[in-house]
Amino acid sequence: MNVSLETAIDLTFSGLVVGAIYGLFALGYTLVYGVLRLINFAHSEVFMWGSFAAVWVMLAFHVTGPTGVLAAIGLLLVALVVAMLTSGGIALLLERVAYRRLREKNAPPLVALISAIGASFVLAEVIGLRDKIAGWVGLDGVLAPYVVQARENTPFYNPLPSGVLFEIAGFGIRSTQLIILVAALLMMVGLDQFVRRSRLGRGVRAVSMDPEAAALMGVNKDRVIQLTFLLGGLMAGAASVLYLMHIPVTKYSVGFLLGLKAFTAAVLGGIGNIRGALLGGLILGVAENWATPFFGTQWKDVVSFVLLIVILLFRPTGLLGESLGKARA
Amino acid sequence: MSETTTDERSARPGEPGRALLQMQNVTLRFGGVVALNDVSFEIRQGEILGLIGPNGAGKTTCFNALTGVYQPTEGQVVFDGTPLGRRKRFQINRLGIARTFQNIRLFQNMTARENVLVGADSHHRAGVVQSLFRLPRHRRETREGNALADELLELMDLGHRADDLARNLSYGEQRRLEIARALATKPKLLCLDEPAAGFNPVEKQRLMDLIRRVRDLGNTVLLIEHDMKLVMGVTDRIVVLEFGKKIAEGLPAEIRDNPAVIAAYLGVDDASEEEL
Amino acid sequence: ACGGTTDSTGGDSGSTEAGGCPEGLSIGFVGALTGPDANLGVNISNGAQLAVDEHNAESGACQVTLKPFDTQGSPDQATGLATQAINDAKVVGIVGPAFSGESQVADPLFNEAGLVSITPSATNPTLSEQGWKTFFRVLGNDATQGPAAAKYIQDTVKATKVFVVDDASTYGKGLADIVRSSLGSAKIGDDTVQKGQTDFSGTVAAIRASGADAVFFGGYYAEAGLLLRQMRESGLTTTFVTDDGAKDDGLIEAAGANNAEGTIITCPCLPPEEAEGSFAEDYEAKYKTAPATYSAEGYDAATILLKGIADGKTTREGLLEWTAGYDEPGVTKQLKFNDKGEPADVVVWAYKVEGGKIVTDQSISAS
Amino acid sequence: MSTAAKSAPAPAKRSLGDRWAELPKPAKIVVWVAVALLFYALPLLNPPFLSTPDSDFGSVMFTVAAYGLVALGLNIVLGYAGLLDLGYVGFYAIGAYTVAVFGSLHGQYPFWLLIILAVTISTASGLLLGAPTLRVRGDYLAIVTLGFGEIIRLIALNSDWLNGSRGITGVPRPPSVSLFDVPSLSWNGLVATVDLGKTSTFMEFGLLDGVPYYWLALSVIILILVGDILLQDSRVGRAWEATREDEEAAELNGVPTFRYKLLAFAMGAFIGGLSGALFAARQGVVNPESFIVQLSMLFLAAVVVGGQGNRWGVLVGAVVVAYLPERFRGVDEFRVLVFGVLLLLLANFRPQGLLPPRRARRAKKATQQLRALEGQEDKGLV
Amino acid sequence: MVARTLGEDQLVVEDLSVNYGRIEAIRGVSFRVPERGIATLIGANGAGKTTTLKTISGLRAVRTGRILFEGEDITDIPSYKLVKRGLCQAPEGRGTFVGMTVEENLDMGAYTRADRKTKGYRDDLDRVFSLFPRLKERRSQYAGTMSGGEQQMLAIGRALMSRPRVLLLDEPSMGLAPKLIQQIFSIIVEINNQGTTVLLVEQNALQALRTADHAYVLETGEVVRSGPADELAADDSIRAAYLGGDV
Ligand SMILES: Nc1ncnc2c1ncn2[C@@H]1O[C@H](COP(=O)(O)OP(=O)(O)OP(=O)(O)O)[C@@H](O)[C@H]1O
Ligand SMILES: Nc1ncnc2c1ncn2[C@@H]1O[C@H](COP(=O)(O)OP(=O)(O)OP(=O)(O)O)[C@@H](O)[C@H]1O
Ligand SMILES: CC(C)C[C@H](N)C(=O)O
Ligand SMILES: [Mg+2]
Ligand SMILES: [Mg+2]
Repeated sequence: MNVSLETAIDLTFSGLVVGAIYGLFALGYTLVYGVLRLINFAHSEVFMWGSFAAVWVMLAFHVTGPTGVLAAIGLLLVALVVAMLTSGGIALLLERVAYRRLREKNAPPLVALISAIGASFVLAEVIGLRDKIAGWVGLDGVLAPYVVQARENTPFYNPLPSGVLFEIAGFGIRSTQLIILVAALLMMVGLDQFVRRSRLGRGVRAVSMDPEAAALMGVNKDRVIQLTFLLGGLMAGAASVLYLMHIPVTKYSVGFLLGLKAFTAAVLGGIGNIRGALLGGLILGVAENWATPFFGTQWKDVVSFVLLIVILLFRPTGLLGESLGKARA
Repeated sequence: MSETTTDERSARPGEPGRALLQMQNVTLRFGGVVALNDVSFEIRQGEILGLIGPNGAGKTTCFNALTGVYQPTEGQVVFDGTPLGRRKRFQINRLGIARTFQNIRLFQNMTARENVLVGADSHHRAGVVQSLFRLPRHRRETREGNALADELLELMDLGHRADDLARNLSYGEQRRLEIARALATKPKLLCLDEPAAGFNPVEKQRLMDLIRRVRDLGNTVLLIEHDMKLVMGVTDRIVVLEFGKKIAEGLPAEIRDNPAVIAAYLGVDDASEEEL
Repeated sequence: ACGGTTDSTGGDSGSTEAGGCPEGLSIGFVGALTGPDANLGVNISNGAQLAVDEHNAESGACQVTLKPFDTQGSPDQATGLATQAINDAKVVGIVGPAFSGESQVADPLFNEAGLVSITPSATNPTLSEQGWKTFFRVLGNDATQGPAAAKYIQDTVKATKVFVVDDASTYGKGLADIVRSSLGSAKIGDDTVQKGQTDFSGTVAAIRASGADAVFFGGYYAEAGLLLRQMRESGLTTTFVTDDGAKDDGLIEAAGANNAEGTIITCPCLPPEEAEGSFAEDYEAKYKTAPATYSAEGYDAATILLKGIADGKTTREGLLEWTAGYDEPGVTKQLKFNDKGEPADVVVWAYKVEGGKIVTDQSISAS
Repeated sequence: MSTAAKSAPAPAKRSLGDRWAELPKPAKIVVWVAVALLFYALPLLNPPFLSTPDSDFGSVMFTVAAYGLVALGLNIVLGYAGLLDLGYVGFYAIGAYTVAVFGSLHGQYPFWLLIILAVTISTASGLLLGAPTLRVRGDYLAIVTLGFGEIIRLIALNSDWLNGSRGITGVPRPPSVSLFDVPSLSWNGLVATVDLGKTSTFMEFGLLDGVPYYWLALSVIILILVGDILLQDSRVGRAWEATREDEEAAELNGVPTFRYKLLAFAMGAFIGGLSGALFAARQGVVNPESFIVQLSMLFLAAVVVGGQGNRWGVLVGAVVVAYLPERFRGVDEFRVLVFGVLLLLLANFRPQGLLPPRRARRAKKATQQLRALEGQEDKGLV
Repeated sequence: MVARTLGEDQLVVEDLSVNYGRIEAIRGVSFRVPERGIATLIGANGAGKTTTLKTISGLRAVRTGRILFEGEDITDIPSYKLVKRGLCQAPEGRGTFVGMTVEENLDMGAYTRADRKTKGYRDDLDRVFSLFPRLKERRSQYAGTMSGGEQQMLAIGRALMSRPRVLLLDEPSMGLAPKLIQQIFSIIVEINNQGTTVLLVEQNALQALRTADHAYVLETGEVVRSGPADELAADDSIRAAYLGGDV
């Protein structure tokens, strides 16, 4: 297939937009993996809760379509904050319920994965059954707009009118997309700086390498772990709002597929590495888009998994993964 | 256990026994760090060779080079007449080199006996089919393996702990189990990396006896150790490394008085040595 | 209790009771009641329920319940549920399965069990070609809808460059392939997306690159709505034509009313307001909303079975025989099947989104 | 290997395990046979409470058995060799599709040949996947295998040759040899009556009756179990465990770890493929949607919840994962929620698994002996 | 060697018992370390020395007994807080952060210090580097690839970076070459002279007894002997059991 310059820009740019969201979402996997060496399977639900928080903010403000630009920015900021707090809170809850006890009991690592899978089912089902649950407490009437059609797609009304900002080679860059891309990049750079500047980054690495020695150096292990969950959650919340600006529906199972992508992105970039998550996300987003004209959309996931496997064969710890100095013989 | 003949094992200090292993101009670099620099020495059949030197001198690296963990950057290791070349680690083990580790590395969740059996299995052949149908070879090897394991556990004073998980053994027991496991692979050359680390003098004494016993059973031993009493007491010859280079080689008494070794390694005023 | 161990599965022991009215008799509804495309299933089930209620209200009627088997639209679920329905000897007939994909896996089982299944909505043409004795459908299939859609695109929309997208489902891909071949050289681009997919950036870019003046989407409303929305939001104004699987308000909701405006929808279904008799009013009275896609067909399918029961055909065999020989007017059309179980009377309609609602546009003549 | 029992002073209360170990061999065999027969008879006995009220008990039992088989296979990969495989469903799918493709869509091969084809192809795919990827480190292997599972599903879903999302119908059933009818029990409260109306025909593989399929699957399980027991207690089993414990140390003690990992992978694939083939034969249809990632997670849950490394444990785990949701179909919409809560609880309160592997139990036993040696009393705790 | 004036008891352990599950690792251990003093715990493998140190550092839960640090009860205070208070341990088996460079490891030692990137910090770093030149030479090598003895140096250096008032050392001489062992013991004396209290656990009992003021002998979890270090060093039964006797 011949790809014109305009199409190339289109594929690349919209790939970057999605990829930035993957990257932001992937931070939660990467951060938690960085400290606990565990795949936080329930992170996808952390994201999902954030998306619902954002949807409900718009419902609460009776938004049903584009509003004025200023109002829209205000509304989106409120949604962003609420979604981030919700996701952050869920992430902390998750750490408390699904991980802490296992950590204290030194359980085998895979058990934490199962615990997380269980938590992920619960978190997803609570949203999927929110109509029933509201019914039990007799709030289904009051909450009606928030709980209708619990299993179906729930629309998000983006208050921001979208329009073409400028054109590159005939392809119109639209405001929403640009906002998503810039916001995601900014947040990731911010997090990266925070982790680098604060002691957190060092604490995280120390805990993951030798928790006991880390404690002896004055690292508060529980605090470090909570903080990583919290940060991952906040970023997932932010990612969920950006996602909704791009694809304005969510549902109880929205996290699963996206989580799979985000996790793939994290591994691609080198799990445990913040910049790796960003790089992995962007590469994945772009690669997926470019798969469409050549193979058809149905093969894009195959393309991304094959890409991942090939990269891992040549760089076994991902693109930016640290080649851990292993304990020696 | 008894593959070597009596005359082979009778090689005594200073006697030119047959060379079992030769390090030939081995150089090993890690980026800028030269861990081994043109090192050559040989280990003779039936002797206990001590390998000493300051921290970071390249002793463990030497072990790694001759067990296939690392490939020499230059030079080669010749074992029993065959250059090791790019052989895999398990192949080198099967050629007859076994080792223990500076940090204990047992199969923690297997019993002591199973640990030894894994070693014994290295010269067994029974595969899936043999095992599934309990064919004669499987049965014979199981019998022999268990007998060998019992013998070695007994030798290492671990008979009573045979069915305990490795991780439940005490530190000293774990060190000895590592030796038993290595011996089970029926090595021609046994390499021990600081086997006495963390032992108190009494335990060190017992370890010395053990090492002698192992040698007397026909094994050749390469020993890294920082405890001079142990090294001087048990080795037949000593090779000294410093900064990746061989700086001395000789009988224990010669090494003890070698000024270069004293300067680099033993220290001028070794009070504890005097006193003991 | 009653009937002792009539639990036998084939229905043979029940035949002795022909004419009687076994307690707990039911007909099953197999289709999505929850899940991404649930609206479609719910509409049908509502139609069938109305028929059941009306039947039960007749004096002296043999009481029948409508037993739901919620497939969530997934063929994978359908196998187990079909087996469950078959195992339940009280179930003497099936309305459904609603979707083509689930029909594909459930119908062979019904066929083996001799359990009659009348689908009010599954439109994949191959369904009637498998030699299943128990398969019936009360609407035209995609072998007529596909060419009709192509004709509408070329004659009415007057598009010459059409980009065809499908969702890889039995139904969506089946239909889209027919549209593709009917369009011939007017088809200038292709893509296949996946059910459950939400991000269509790649597809949108491909459509833009193709310079198409119309897009046909074969699939269900969940994906159709999102694809449409992303097309519009990226500035594409290409005419969007889609199918009965997308004929639901869910499409407008997912796409946004503005974005959906002007979308063309084809469907081998009768506009509910055209239904015979008081169906539309009765439906509205019961459910407080107007009948939607396939409600009337659901009503018709159930009615066939219920009339059989009223006639004393309370066994699976009896009902199967009854259905095969049925020939009476229903609310949507004259209900009569050929030997493959296809209806005699077939019309395809075009609908349009106008003012945030799906309104009837015109019927498309089959030829 | 009962030397431990000899040398240690007998603890005050002998555990069931100890007493079992002391039984003479013929007695053990009798018990084994009895237990096996009980399991064969289970769906006919239809025991109250155990039997599933909302779905056909025989069919449920078949599903449980299929999961049990899968769990045994995954246990070799994960429990013994320590390889985290998140794409195990891929092998299951390959087994199922092989039977469907060559038995219905593109061929009419006889059933038993299909089974052989299925395990051959799935084993080959295990080798093909493992050869390049088993060099990848632990956690990365997880995502690689996850990707593999997804790729298999996506190929099935999007390839016309495999009938795409339509799936394949008319998958051949095992050849029936209808010999005689076996009646089942019907319960009224706690009173059982023989129900002659509901019979299972001995080895008639029909559409409705799940019992013969269950018998077939159970027989396969028993075969695999025997193999599993023999293999684990052998050089091969030890090599797997050593590899899991410390790959480098194993290698330096003469274990060609890569070869053994590949072997474990291939055997896992073999069993997964076999289970998939049985599943396809039972369902009569295969569909890409039956092989979603979540199924891999369920398989994994079965192994971990049951007790990775313990074959009996993972079978129990399979029961938890496959049976409980069916047993409680009554709670319908809340099934997944309840299941999630259950996983959370099990993970948090039985982190070693329902039946921990012998290594954990052995450790406990050692602790007891130690205490006994120290002359302390053994309070509580079996 | 007891030329310094010892202060009040800075670290007091009273009747300490610790369990691993049901195994009692130590039973009723009591001892005290005065300010600016050096105390040593000696005993065979498994006697409970490491357990005692870990418990003081807050890594193990106490069954009975209490621990006082500068008069305050620190029994239930988690380890990360103790570092800030001036109690630091160089753990047995080194516990270096294998995936961090030498310099990052040293930096971890100063994790709780507020004065990073100041002169005081750099001075401390220089001091560690001058004590162990090898560390300076290899400042950007991954700790995990360092030799056993080099890692031991790193662990001690790292502990020094926290500027502890009380330093707990668990077998600091393990894996070190003879020359370096002497050096380590003189370093211990030196930092002690600079005012740091030291609690030393050693297999190398003779050296330990020579360095310390006071010694406690642990046997299967209990203190069986205690007294001034030089007295114990001269005691025949101690010599026989722990110093290698008459070899
Ligand atoms: N993978 C590696 N990368 C970089 N440097 C390395 C690596 N492995 C070893 N070295 C360096 O090579 C040198 C030799 O190390 P080796 O472990 O052989 O010392 P050693 O003689 O065993 O010392 P010790 O007595 O302390 O155990 C050390 O300086 C070490 O830091
Ligand atoms: N994690 C653990 N789990 C169970 N028991 C343990 C654990 N750690 C230590 N023990 C036991 O506690 C006792 C004391 O061990 P500890 O490590 O304190 O001894 P130590 O005096 O430091 O010995 P070493 O000289 O070998 O370092 C020993 O019996 C040991 O087996
Ligand atoms: C309910 C309908 C939209 C179903 C669709 N016609 C199908 O064949 O699957
Ligand atoms: Mg070394
Ligand atoms: Mg210790």
